[in-house]
Amino acid sequence: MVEQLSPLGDAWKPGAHGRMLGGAGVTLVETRPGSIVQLAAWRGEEKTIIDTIRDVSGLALADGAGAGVAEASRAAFGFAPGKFLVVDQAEGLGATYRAAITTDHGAVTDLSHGRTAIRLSGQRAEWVLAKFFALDFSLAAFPVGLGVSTAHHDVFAQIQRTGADQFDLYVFRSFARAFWTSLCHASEEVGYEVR
Amino acid sequence: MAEYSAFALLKNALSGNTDWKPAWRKAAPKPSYDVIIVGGGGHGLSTAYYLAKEHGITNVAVLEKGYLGSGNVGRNTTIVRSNYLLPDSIRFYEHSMKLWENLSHDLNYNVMFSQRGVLNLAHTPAQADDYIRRGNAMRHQGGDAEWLSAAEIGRRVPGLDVSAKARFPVVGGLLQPRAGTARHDAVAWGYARGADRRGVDLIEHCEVTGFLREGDRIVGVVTNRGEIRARKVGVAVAGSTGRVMKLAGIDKLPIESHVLQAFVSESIKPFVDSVVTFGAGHLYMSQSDKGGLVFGGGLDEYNTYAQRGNLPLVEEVMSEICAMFPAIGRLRLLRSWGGVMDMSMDGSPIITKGPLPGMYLNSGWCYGGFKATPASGWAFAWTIARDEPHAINAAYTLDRFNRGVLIDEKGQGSTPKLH
Amino acid sequence: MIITCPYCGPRDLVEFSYQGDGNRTRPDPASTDQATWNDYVYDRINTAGDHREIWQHAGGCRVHLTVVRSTLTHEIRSVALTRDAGHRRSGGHRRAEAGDSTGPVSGSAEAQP
Amino acid sequence: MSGRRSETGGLIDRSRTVRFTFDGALYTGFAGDTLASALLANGVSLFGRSFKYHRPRGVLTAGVDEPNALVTVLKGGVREPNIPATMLEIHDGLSAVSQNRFPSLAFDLGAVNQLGGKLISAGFYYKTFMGPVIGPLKGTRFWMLCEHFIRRAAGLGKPDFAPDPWRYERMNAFCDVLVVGSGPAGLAAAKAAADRGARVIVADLDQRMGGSAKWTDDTIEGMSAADWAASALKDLTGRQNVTLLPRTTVWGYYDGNTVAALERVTDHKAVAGKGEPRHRHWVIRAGTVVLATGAFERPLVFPGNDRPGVMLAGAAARYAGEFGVLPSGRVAVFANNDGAYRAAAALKEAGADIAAIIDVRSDISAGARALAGRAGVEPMLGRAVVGTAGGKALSSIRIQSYDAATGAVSGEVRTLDVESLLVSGGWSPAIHLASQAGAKAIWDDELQAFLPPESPGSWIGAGAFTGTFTTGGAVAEGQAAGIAATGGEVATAVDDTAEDDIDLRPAPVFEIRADGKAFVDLQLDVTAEDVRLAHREGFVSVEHLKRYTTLGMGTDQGRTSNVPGLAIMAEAQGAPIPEVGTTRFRPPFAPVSIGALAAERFGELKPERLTPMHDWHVEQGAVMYAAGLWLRPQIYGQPGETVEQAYVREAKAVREAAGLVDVSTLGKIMVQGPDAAAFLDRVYTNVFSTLPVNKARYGLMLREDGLAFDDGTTWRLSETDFLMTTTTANAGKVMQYLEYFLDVVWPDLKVHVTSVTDEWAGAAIGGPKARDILAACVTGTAVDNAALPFMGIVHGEIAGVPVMICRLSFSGEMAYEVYSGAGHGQPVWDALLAAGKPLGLVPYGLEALGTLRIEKGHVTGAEIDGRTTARDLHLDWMLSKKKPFVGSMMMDREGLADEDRIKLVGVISLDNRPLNGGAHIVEELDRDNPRDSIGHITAVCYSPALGKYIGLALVKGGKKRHGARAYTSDPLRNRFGPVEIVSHHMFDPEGKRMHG
Repeated sequence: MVEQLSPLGDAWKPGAHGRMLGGAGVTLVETRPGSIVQLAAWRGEEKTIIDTIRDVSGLALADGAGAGVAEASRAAFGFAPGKFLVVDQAEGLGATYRAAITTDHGAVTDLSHGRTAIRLSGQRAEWVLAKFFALDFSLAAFPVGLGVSTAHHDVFAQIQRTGADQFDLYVFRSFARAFWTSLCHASEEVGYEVR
Repeated sequence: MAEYSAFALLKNALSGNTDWKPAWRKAAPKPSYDVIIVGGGGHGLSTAYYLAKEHGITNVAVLEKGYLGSGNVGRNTTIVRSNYLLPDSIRFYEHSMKLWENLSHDLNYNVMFSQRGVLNLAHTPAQADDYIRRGNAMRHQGGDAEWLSAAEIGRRVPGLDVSAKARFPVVGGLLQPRAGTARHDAVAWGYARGADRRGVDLIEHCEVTGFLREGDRIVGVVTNRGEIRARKVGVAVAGSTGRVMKLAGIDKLPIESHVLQAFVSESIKPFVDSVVTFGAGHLYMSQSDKGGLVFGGGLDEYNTYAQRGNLPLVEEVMSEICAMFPAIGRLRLLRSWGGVMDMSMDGSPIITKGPLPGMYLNSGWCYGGFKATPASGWAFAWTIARDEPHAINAAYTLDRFNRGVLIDEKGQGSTPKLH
Repeated sequence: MIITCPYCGPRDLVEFSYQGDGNRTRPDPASTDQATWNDYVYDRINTAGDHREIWQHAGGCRVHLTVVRSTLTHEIRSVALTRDAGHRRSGGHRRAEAGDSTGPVSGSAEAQP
Repeated sequence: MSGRRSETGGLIDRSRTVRFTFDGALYTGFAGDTLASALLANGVSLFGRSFKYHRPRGVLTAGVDEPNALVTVLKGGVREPNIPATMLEIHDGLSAVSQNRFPSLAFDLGAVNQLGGKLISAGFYYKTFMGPVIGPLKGTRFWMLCEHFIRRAAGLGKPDFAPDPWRYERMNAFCDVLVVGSGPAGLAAAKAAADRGARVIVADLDQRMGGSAKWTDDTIEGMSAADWAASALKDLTGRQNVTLLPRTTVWGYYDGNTVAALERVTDHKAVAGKGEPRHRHWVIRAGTVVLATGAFERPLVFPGNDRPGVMLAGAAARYAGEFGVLPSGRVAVFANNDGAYRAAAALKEAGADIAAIIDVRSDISAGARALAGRAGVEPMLGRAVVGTAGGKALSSIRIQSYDAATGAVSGEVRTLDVESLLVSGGWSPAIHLASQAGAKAIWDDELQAFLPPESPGSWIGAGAFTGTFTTGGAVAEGQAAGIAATGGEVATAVDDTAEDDIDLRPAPVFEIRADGKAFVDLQLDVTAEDVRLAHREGFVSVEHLKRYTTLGMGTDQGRTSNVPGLAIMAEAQGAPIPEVGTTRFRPPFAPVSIGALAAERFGELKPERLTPMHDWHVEQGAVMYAAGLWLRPQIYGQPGETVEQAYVREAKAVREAAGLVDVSTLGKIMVQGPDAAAFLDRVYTNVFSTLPVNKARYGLMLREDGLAFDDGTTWRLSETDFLMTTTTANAGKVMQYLEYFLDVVWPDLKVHVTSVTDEWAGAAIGGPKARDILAACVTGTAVDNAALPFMGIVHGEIAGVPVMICRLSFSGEMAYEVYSGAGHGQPVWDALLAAGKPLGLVPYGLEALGTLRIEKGHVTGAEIDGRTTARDLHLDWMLSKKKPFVGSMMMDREGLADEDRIKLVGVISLDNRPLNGGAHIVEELDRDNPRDSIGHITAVCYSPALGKYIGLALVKGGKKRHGARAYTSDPLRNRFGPVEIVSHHMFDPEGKRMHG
């Protein structure tokens, strides 16, 4: 397959930036997964979708709002009632799910090009994210694996905590460069590294 | 009661300012009147004034549940303009503008109407065409409007970002030179004094709690200060329209009450002369004579009768004003407040006889109420006195919604929060 | 103002979009009674007090919520998913087989204003 | 007061000298000084000039309540006006200047206003300046002439226009307990809540936390208050669950316990760290808010009470205790309460020369007597200060006998030479935040103050905020609040007896009436006489009083003047104070920088939205156009081309060969599910259930009120999957519209909608050569007429990338929309260009796109403007009669069916001059008195296909006027000219080209 072009363009500036006091407060990476797929269940079919995610991606989601699992190369989480985002480093996941989920159970929408995945990690990741989103990012309120839907003004975002100090953000591709630039700007205060 | 003048000021100053008399009497309600106006805000007071002045109807009471002018007439951003798009709007607001232009003399009260111009900034060629369409519409109905280039705007309003690198560059602006600002409280006080001088009873702290009816007909009101009868009852209560009309058994109207916040900065030396509005958002700003920057934006966008807004709208307004004036970031917000707007379903007002016999309704001002104060009272007085609308308010009926004869300046349809 | 989305939990006002009066009944799509349509489109009870209204969690899970909120104090009395709240609507297009089934389903996102 | 630095004491860092300038003169202070404390220590007494009379003014307070000492800070090359010297921390290089004076602070020409004092009393503006009723200054012109000069005289500090160089940020925070104020009550509350495991934030507006513990001589838990506060702060600093925010003013209390606070992050630094914001706007969602905001001391109103050298007694005690600055020279104290005696005693013990205590009361408590003894003076009871003397600094005061019962002054006038006069008129709890939260204040006759009501649970008060004015009481109340805020039971009542037997109830005396100007609001020069004048003229309710006199409307928001003003009005009315009314406080509690509230959006109001081919457009030199948030190419201009030349060239190329345009911005929504077709039938005016798979159809939506809403094509990709396209501008609105119907109106439909605008890159290729170009680069599918008929859809590959191609046309040419994954948009675009190059393919922008559609009479947002109906736009053919749809019952109401409405037509310039959007159309031209508009032009272009300047217009009667001559009338641009009104289908009306 032809590789996707990054939407970040020259806003992606690898290296260390900002106020580096004893290391970078956060690290910013565009993770570029091969597949980002939305699964939406009809009412009463949520369990079927959860089961399918387990069977196809090997990720066992609990049955609860925002419940999610993150592994090194794949992740899944609920982001709205009956709706899930499944992400994989490999391409072609959309077709796999389309084959696995019939119209009796729900709808599969491939968003592999439409969403840009940004990973923000580091000691000050919560601090930087709190500048943008009116969410409580503390570990107690936002445990590892949990996914949420939120927005920063015009930029809609889905966020999954994928580690104690690590968050994966999915934003609309057309906004990705502007949002990335804002993230970098907001990270200056704590020092940041772009990879 | 004495005329106000420079001579009167001097005379009183020499006597230690101890001879000044109350600006209006503290009237107590009589058992009955020819006309009762519910609502002692700008529109209610101007209605009473014009009933007396233009129609010789002086046996009039204005009932106000708080103090006179305690509603939106004292809570707005003081802008007076008639830069509308649609013929019905232009006709009405131009009439208002003409009344404004002589209002201080008419009332013998300086309402500080200052024709410093209202400038609407356009940020794309398409928006420029849209504004020019509006300006041309005004010119075709005898109003004043001019188109300014970005360079002319830069000279007229220093401090405004007219550079091409702005996120939403200014491509031009629609100027109404005759538009401007007035001292909002003075308008209420001037009309109050003027009505009082012509014999109208202004009754403060008198809350209407019900209507007196004979069959369908409204024949008076019940208040916390007793029953008061009247041949005609006019309601001009803006954001409280829903509440007051429910007392008359009108449970539904094409109106929602929403809060509009307004803001003033600390007082500074002259910073901006004209009223300026931002076209890439929703923001309007001027500077008061005292030096505060007075500005506001859109609605909080939910139904409310509380005169309080919330933080997201505050942040939105501040973001927009910073986009217009990059120097403004370091100036400081001094006060914010909220007023309850009677948002109608097409964004235009209602000045009509009815909806019940003996009753007259003046409502739906959205946030255009202040500039309308003279014409609103003038037309409402006409409608009450003659039992038919004047040409300037003939279109402002209640049934226009059902008939589809809408006056939708913004083209937003029946979504009040967007008007 | 904080609205507690049944799915997302308490969220700031900034994430929500007001969708108006929740007391209105949309007429049966096949209805040709102009008066009921006019009433639906234009007339509002504009309650001063506890007001039933629709909000969309537009900056979140995109679900519509039926909220009862005081228009005098802004205190929120209750929040429910609109599709589960028995919101008044016509029976005209109801699917017989769907019955009264409930459960969370929603739309998705378009972030452009 | 001017002052001098004490030998020891205070919390300043005497080891670090700081150099700064005030009005150009160089001074030094210590790290930790405010500008006020440092200047006082340098013997400066004159800080500013008053608003109206330009009277010399000193420093009245030590905090955020300061009405007088406002300065302009010069930093970063810009001016920042109106900063209270009492809140401004000095740093090396700080430069501040005084305000509202010309030419200098010491010699101010504006002081001439004092001569007209009685003439410019409250409300004088309203009574004059009306001017003549005839002549050039009639109407409001005379007023405007006067106003020009009045505006220059009014206003406090002078701003400048240089862009603000600072950055601002916003921070969201969550906590169980937010404690506002870090005095004894606040610290006790924070400790108690933190001990119970709660997440706690403590915010205080001062640079150093501790509140009154920093300067009071009380003891807490066996320690000096300052030591107790220091140890409490140390303890809290070390806790994971506690965040301390000094220099943070909590200014807004919004719904749902959403609290706004402003942190001054770097104002006190000479140089900010990289990326550090100047101010941080905190938005804190708190479970419970503990209000421990203290109280403000009130001055007394008496003639000459504004002279530099008059200061609040508590402020003087604070300068001594916190900053090590003592009042210089002989000091008199003038009070109506015992609290001032403590200040006198403390100052005396710190080394000040207390000359007298003057008290309006005829009797005082034993505790007060003892304190007077410590201060070394015999209090002068039943006396009042009736006047002051001195030029730019206080030199003496006049004292007479005073009867607190009648308010009468009498007897011999005694003059006392003093340099400082410390006044105290009682205390007003800082109930502002509770008031913002909706609490109604309650007047307390004992304390002569407005107190907050009982806690509603969302906030809990503690300390002086509740009227508990003792340190011990504050600590106990704070602890109780901290426990209650975390859901604990509080057993004991708070003991509020004063430590040293003093009586905390002030005498109900607010004003000493004697000859001379007595100021209530020092910032805005509102005198006691002004308040009485307002009463005389009937402006008696508190809001009328404020608005008529401007009392309390200044930057200090009347902290020192509101209650005295009310009291004077109450006395004039002969009514108790609460009957005059109370002020409802509104945000902000103290002025907030506007930039901080814009925060990260300062400098970038809205994010830019970019298409996948954005960088290519820019590299090609395209002029980018802001279409909503999107940036789109307007033209791809070549050197020397005008905009018109460029778009005409591009449009011509499309008609003659082929053109390529980026349509990635079109809204795209996946509509999926077994009921998707049925759903589309309800929201579109036309039928979609009959659309075959792999075909597209043009659709129209109406609003509920029956007016036109949006249009676009929708593609059926499978039985249950549709790809809907919308106009760029309405993408978000259409999405919300669909979601509303699915979620609220028809929740039983099995349909999901998902925004896929960003999933697909869209490239539209159109023109006679379009099919050949496609054929040259597409693999995996044929694109001939049989395989890909009009409105057909095929799937194939271009440049190894999967693409979906739909044959549809906006330009009127044979045209195709090629969709690929957004990340593959550029290679597909490149391949199309490469394949088209030999055939004359050019990229084109929005102007050419507009030209092509105008020629064809296709409508966009300029025509679907929210006021037009489908019939107005001749889209009647899309209104299905077979089914109801959204808006179907509302679209034919009488006003919407009127034949005389403005309707879509084409217009052709008859004088070969360009037309202009926004021009009106008239039947008879009158340049001087334009009138009788019959419509307006919505869109214009030069049509290369027709060789004419043409446009679309909305004109009354529409079709009835086809063939008629009319005129454009555009007085705003002074453009008038003849036009012919024609059908909006101006080019290829039969559509042969696109079907070919």
